[in-house]
Amino acid sequence: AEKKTIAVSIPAADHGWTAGVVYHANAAAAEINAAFPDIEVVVKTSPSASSQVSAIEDLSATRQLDALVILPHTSEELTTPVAAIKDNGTFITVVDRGLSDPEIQDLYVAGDNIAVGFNTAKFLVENLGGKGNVVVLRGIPTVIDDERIKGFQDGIAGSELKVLDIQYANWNSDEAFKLMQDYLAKYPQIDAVWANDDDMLLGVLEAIKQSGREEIKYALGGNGMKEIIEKVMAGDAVTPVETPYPPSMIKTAIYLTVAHFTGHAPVRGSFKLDAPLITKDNAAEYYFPESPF
Amino acid sequence: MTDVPAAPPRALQGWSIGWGDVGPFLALGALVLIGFLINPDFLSANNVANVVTRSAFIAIIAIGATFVISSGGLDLSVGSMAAFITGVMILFMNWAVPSFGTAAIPLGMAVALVTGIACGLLNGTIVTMGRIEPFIVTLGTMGIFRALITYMTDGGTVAIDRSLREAYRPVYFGNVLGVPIPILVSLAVALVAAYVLYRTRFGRRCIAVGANEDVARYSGISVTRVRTMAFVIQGACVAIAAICYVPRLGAATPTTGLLWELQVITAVVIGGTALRGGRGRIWGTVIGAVILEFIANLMVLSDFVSEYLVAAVQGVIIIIAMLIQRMSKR
Amino acid sequence: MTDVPAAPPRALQGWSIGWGDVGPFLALGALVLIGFLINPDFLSANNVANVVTRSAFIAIIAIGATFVISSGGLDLSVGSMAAFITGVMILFMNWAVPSFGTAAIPLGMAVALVTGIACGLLNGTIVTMGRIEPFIVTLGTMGIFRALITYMTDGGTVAIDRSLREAYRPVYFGNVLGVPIPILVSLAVALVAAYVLYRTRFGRRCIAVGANEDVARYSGISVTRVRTMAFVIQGACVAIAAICYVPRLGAATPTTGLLWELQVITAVVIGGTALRGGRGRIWGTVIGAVILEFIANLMVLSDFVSEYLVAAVQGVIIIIAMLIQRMSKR
Amino acid sequence: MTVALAPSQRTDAVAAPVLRAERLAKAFGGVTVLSDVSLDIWPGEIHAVIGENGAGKSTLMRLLSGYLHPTEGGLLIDGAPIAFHAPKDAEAAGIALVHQEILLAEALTVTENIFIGREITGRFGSLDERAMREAAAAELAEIGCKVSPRARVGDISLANRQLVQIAKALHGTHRVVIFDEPTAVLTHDEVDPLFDIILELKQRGVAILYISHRLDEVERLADRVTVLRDGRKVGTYDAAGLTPQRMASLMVGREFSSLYPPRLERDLAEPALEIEHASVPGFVHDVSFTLKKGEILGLAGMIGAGRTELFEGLLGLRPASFAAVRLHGRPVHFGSPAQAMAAGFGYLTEDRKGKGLLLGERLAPNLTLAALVRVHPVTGLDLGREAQLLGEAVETYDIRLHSRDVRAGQLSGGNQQKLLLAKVMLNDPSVIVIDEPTRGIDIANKSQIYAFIQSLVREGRSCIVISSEMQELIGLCDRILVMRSGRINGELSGDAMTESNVALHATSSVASKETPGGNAHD
Ligand SMILES: Nc1ncnc2c1ncn2[C@@H]1O[C@H](COP(=O)(O)OP(=O)(O)OP(=O)(O)O)[C@@H](O)[C@H]1O
Ligand SMILES: Nc1ncnc2c1ncn2[C@@H]1O[C@H](COP(=O)(O)OP(=O)(O)OP(=O)(O)O)[C@@H](O)[C@H]1O
Ligand SMILES: [Mg+2]
Ligand SMILES: [Mg+2]
Repeated sequence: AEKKTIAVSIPAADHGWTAGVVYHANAAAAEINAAFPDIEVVVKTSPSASSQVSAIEDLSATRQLDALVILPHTSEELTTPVAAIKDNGTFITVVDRGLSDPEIQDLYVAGDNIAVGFNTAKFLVENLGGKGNVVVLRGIPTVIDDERIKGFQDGIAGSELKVLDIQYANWNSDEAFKLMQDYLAKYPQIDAVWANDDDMLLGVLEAIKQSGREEIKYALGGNGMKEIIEKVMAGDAVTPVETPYPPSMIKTAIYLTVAHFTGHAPVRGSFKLDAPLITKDNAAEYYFPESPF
Repeated sequence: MTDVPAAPPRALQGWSIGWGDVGPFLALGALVLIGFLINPDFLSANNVANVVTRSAFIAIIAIGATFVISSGGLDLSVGSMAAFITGVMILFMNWAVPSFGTAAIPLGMAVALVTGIACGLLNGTIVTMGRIEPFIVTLGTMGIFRALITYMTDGGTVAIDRSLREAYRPVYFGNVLGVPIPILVSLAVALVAAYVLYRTRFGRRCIAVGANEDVARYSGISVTRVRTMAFVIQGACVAIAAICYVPRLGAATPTTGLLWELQVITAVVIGGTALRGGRGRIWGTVIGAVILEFIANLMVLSDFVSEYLVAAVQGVIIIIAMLIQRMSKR
Repeated sequence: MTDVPAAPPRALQGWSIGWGDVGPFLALGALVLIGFLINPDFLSANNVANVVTRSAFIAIIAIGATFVISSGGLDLSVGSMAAFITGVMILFMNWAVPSFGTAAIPLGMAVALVTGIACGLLNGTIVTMGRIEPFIVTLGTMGIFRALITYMTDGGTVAIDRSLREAYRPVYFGNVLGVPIPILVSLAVALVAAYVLYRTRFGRRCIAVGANEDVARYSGISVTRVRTMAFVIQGACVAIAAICYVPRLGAATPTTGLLWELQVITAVVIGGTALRGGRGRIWGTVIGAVILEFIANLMVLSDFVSEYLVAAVQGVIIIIAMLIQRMSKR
Repeated sequence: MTVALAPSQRTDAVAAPVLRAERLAKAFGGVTVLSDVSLDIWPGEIHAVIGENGAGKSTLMRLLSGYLHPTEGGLLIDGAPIAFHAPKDAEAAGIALVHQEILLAEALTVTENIFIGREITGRFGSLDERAMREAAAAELAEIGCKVSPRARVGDISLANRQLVQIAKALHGTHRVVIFDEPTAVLTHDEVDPLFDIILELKQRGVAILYISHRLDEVERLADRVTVLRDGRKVGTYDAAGLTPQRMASLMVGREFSSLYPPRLERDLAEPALEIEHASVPGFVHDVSFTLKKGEILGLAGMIGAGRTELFEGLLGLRPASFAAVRLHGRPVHFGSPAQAMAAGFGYLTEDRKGKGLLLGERLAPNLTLAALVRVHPVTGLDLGREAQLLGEAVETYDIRLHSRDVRAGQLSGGNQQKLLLAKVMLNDPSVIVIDEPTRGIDIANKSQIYAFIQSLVREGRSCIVISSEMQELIGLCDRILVMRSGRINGELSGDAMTESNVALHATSSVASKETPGGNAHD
């Protein structure tokens, strides 16, 4: 049969989660290239939205793409260029961040950012008895970040949980460490911390450990980093739960795209991965020890 | 009347391409050749058009930076400024479209230009009046512009109104006689800039201020005014770049223009402008921007570089390009 | 034979704190005062200790940068270099721990130092041998170091072996007589650096090379050697900072050290070192690093700045700190 | 203002001085360097200002031309008080200054430098390069400067830079032109066209202020002479009755006798420095000579003769080839100035501002920069020792300063030169090449420097003096080599060392054999 080319365009590994994405994309590409001689998967990473636009332009300008699996840096900037590629008859799979125009995508695979925030908030409301002081660390100003924060705020609505402070720490563990130190200096009583990403949670935990403060009952993150899952498995008191936002969704998306070409029926539609609470009981399912994330 | 030995003829010196400075062109030539050997598609009309069109963005901003740098300044804020201007422009157009329809586009362009000039004026004024290193000032305003756009959009993104999208599209995607519009715009900007830098008093004074501030001051040049003006030109260039690229990006996001300042400065330096001032090369800058874009393109088109190492290979190529450029001078 | 009045005694000139340059101290004083007025917790022992400890990394790296900048160079690669060194060190220690136990830590430190020196040597050699603008060279190596660490860690995180973690922890979290170890280390580095810059031949030559390359050359100074050496010192300083840094979070990630170069250069300039070379201020640099960290801290401790505007306010404060610093000079 | 409009002043107008300084004083940071100086400058006069190094001449000139603002006192033009905020204001009032230090942008061309700030524009406001180039060429030709208007200033010799600077100052119409040591870097042949210009300006009724340490020039040109000493005016005298001797005495405030030390009579045999077949591409072609131990060897020539380049080549500062170089009989090859210094060879550059001193640094670091070992025991720099060395240098070389804490750039030009000399001598070289030793040095100090050079050779050192002042070579040297276009075009010694002989060999291609009294090798 004619050889099919599937291009995968993802952000460059610039923090833990995207590193996981790159890892899983490469793993999927290697597996598929070995298993399906008729399919070639090409993975390209881009450090910014505009370079991602350039990258997909370059890919489509120099070869016939049968499918494009894309995890867009930003929705708006990628919408028009992806639409242009779709016009050439390319099958479009969008992962994680939707494009501004959902008509473009043939297949959509995503986690649920709102649920990440919402489920975490619900856990805190229940376990803190409906009241307490929370500090929040947010990432880089983007849709993902906004959605998680929104989900969290929806989740605590109606309770007496009070968000003392909310600041950006750019999904960077260093900045999170500093920010947490400063929160600790500023607020004498903190009941829980939510860092909306596990990279940041690492910094938070270190700062709490250093301060020796005992009153903090929970420090939670999100995304399902293996170090944090390990804590959950071990029954850690401060980080007993985790919300998944697995970078492996890129692998899922690539496999689904391949299935569209190799299977007998077209694969189209929307797949929203749930973000259930990971607890001690189900943690093993979310644990990938060989992944870098 | 004079017994001055005749100077060797230096045809085409000045605002047409300066043949004395072939360095950047050589580097580009070498790069294109290597690219072609690696992947013949590299020179497909389509690919070349894409790459050059893309480079227009950095090229236009870098043309402005050529003024700032040759006058002895530096502007790190161009990336955030681009994001800020894009944001202001889109917010304005979206606000204006109910009343003005597609006339919102030219109005938005005017607003962008005014905003750019104001931003440049701010940078220039702080640098010259406060006598603070441009590095620090523009690092500060870089944070300021970025924060302002984040604030104005509530931490998120502003997308251009759907109804304007199609009308505005040709500014990036259209072409005249087959030449993409951004290329035409950047050529026009470069022509005007070359005229200003090489053929006007202001340009001459820009270089003089960068070459030796004391001499310029003692010769009655207002160093303050010239430096400030260079920053204003930079602001205007950023605005023009933003205007061209709104249709490509369709939105301003908090990550728009991130790290562009480094690309811009690299383009300027590869082009042969001296980072310490006193020497400006408009056409070199344009070529420098094209070189950078070709390098990035080559990374995508070639298959043997691990994606983790792309940045490393890019770094090596830039250094080599610089070496070629330097060597050609001796 | 002459009637020259004796030079006024300039006690403490040189490698102890230079009282001639109080600018950075004034700026710090003003900042601390404002901080205290906004939130008295600002001056709590705990907060001050935290902030100063945090500033130690940037301070140590910036001390190295003081040499590079005062000798007329610039190093943009320090952030990536820190990440790279951290990664190499952790990978090495994790590999060594089965055979050497906790002795892997001092071995790792030695490896880090050697790596840092090698990185500095690379930068210095390309700059001096290739005669390329340091800006471009170190922008290139910035990409190279970052890519290498990403490659070595598969784009992810390398965490230090659990068995070493506790043993290594005190290097960041420990203290001697109540003074946190990173503060002691940075003071030690500053003392040595001040001695080298103000009290040795090499230091003198560094400044001379930065002030006027020709004069230095005619005075029998090897400009190449001095410049290269400055980069090597920078590399060693980055390694020392990395050694202190590892226990803090126990891992190297692709975001380690991101944008530190800008902070480092800002600290150096706020400290009174001239960006164009020929003037270096070690203690000013240390204070500059502390100022930056205090500004960031103040942003969190104060309540009236929207989180979106933090960067803007920070930018404004840095510019104002610079103004205070400048003003005190006239 | 009101004074200027007073009727008595108006009727006097024709007879009023074009520029008048009234009780000018200037202090830098509390140190007064000029006080109570009043001066009248009349149209059509050449008014010389003389004084020792650091007497305040340049400071006075900068006050007159808007580069500095007086702490006290004021200026009047045509009897009307005026204040200059910037040099541009003085220029608008018709006052131009040719600086002592060269103030040009090296990265720009000659034409660009001349027209900075007053570019000629043509249609649509675009620069008229042609017009500027032609005007520059004409201006340069008039003062006898042969550089191309397109040359980069960084690429031309110091002397030519000085001429370009003069051309720049002379461009336009002026009522007062101030020359601050215009001839310090010029050779005699280049001085003549300059003097023609000065005399022509005088003819046109322009007032000239002229500063020089070459008192013969003053005697030749000046109508009146003002003498400054320690920042105060000693007096203004008619030039007619003044001999150089008398001027020198007025400057130093005591009787001044002889400039040159009595010639040493001794046998010179042992070679100190032997150079065989030296070539510096583009500058020096196949030059060989021997410097004897204890000898003072002069090197004469016009601008571009290649003297400086010969030694820059020897030091490894520019590409050069030598068949052999021997220092005290041992073959040497210097890859860098450091190696030369270590071998006991010292070179004092002619370009003190660009290559000699760190103008922004204090004096002590400048002094010890090339000889840091001397203040560097194992424990690191010994600042006390350094201060002591500076003290000794200030004594030995009579460096005039108000505080040892100033920056090198704040010293007067002549005192900078002395500091540079001290810097080179700190290395204790056994063979020393001094390129223009007395450039910008006053007459009293010149004689000190001559005596000093002689004391060097008396100690067994050997010395090459490169100088554009024939007088000084003749008065000081045992032997003179004359270079022309990169070749040695004559060797003079004994009675053959006369100005006319030196000039002859510097300008025309007489073969060295025919040189009267010259014996090429002995
Ligand atoms: N900017 C300055 N700051 C401090 N002192 C200064 C400054 N400029 C000049 N001086 C001092 O003023 C005095 C007079 O200097 P000036 O340059 O006028 O001397 P001069 O008569 O021109 O000497 P020379 O013959 O050596 O050129 C000197 O002692 C000098 O050190
Ligand atoms: N960097 C340079 N590039 C090109 N030409 C130069 C450069 N420096 C000097 N020249 C030219 O080289 C020639 C010799 O220079 P220079 O005048 O220094 O020689 P010199 O023999 O030392 O004369 P003097 O010492 O009397 O000034 C001159 O014609 C000068 O214009
Ligand atoms: Mg003077
Ligand atoms: Mg010379």
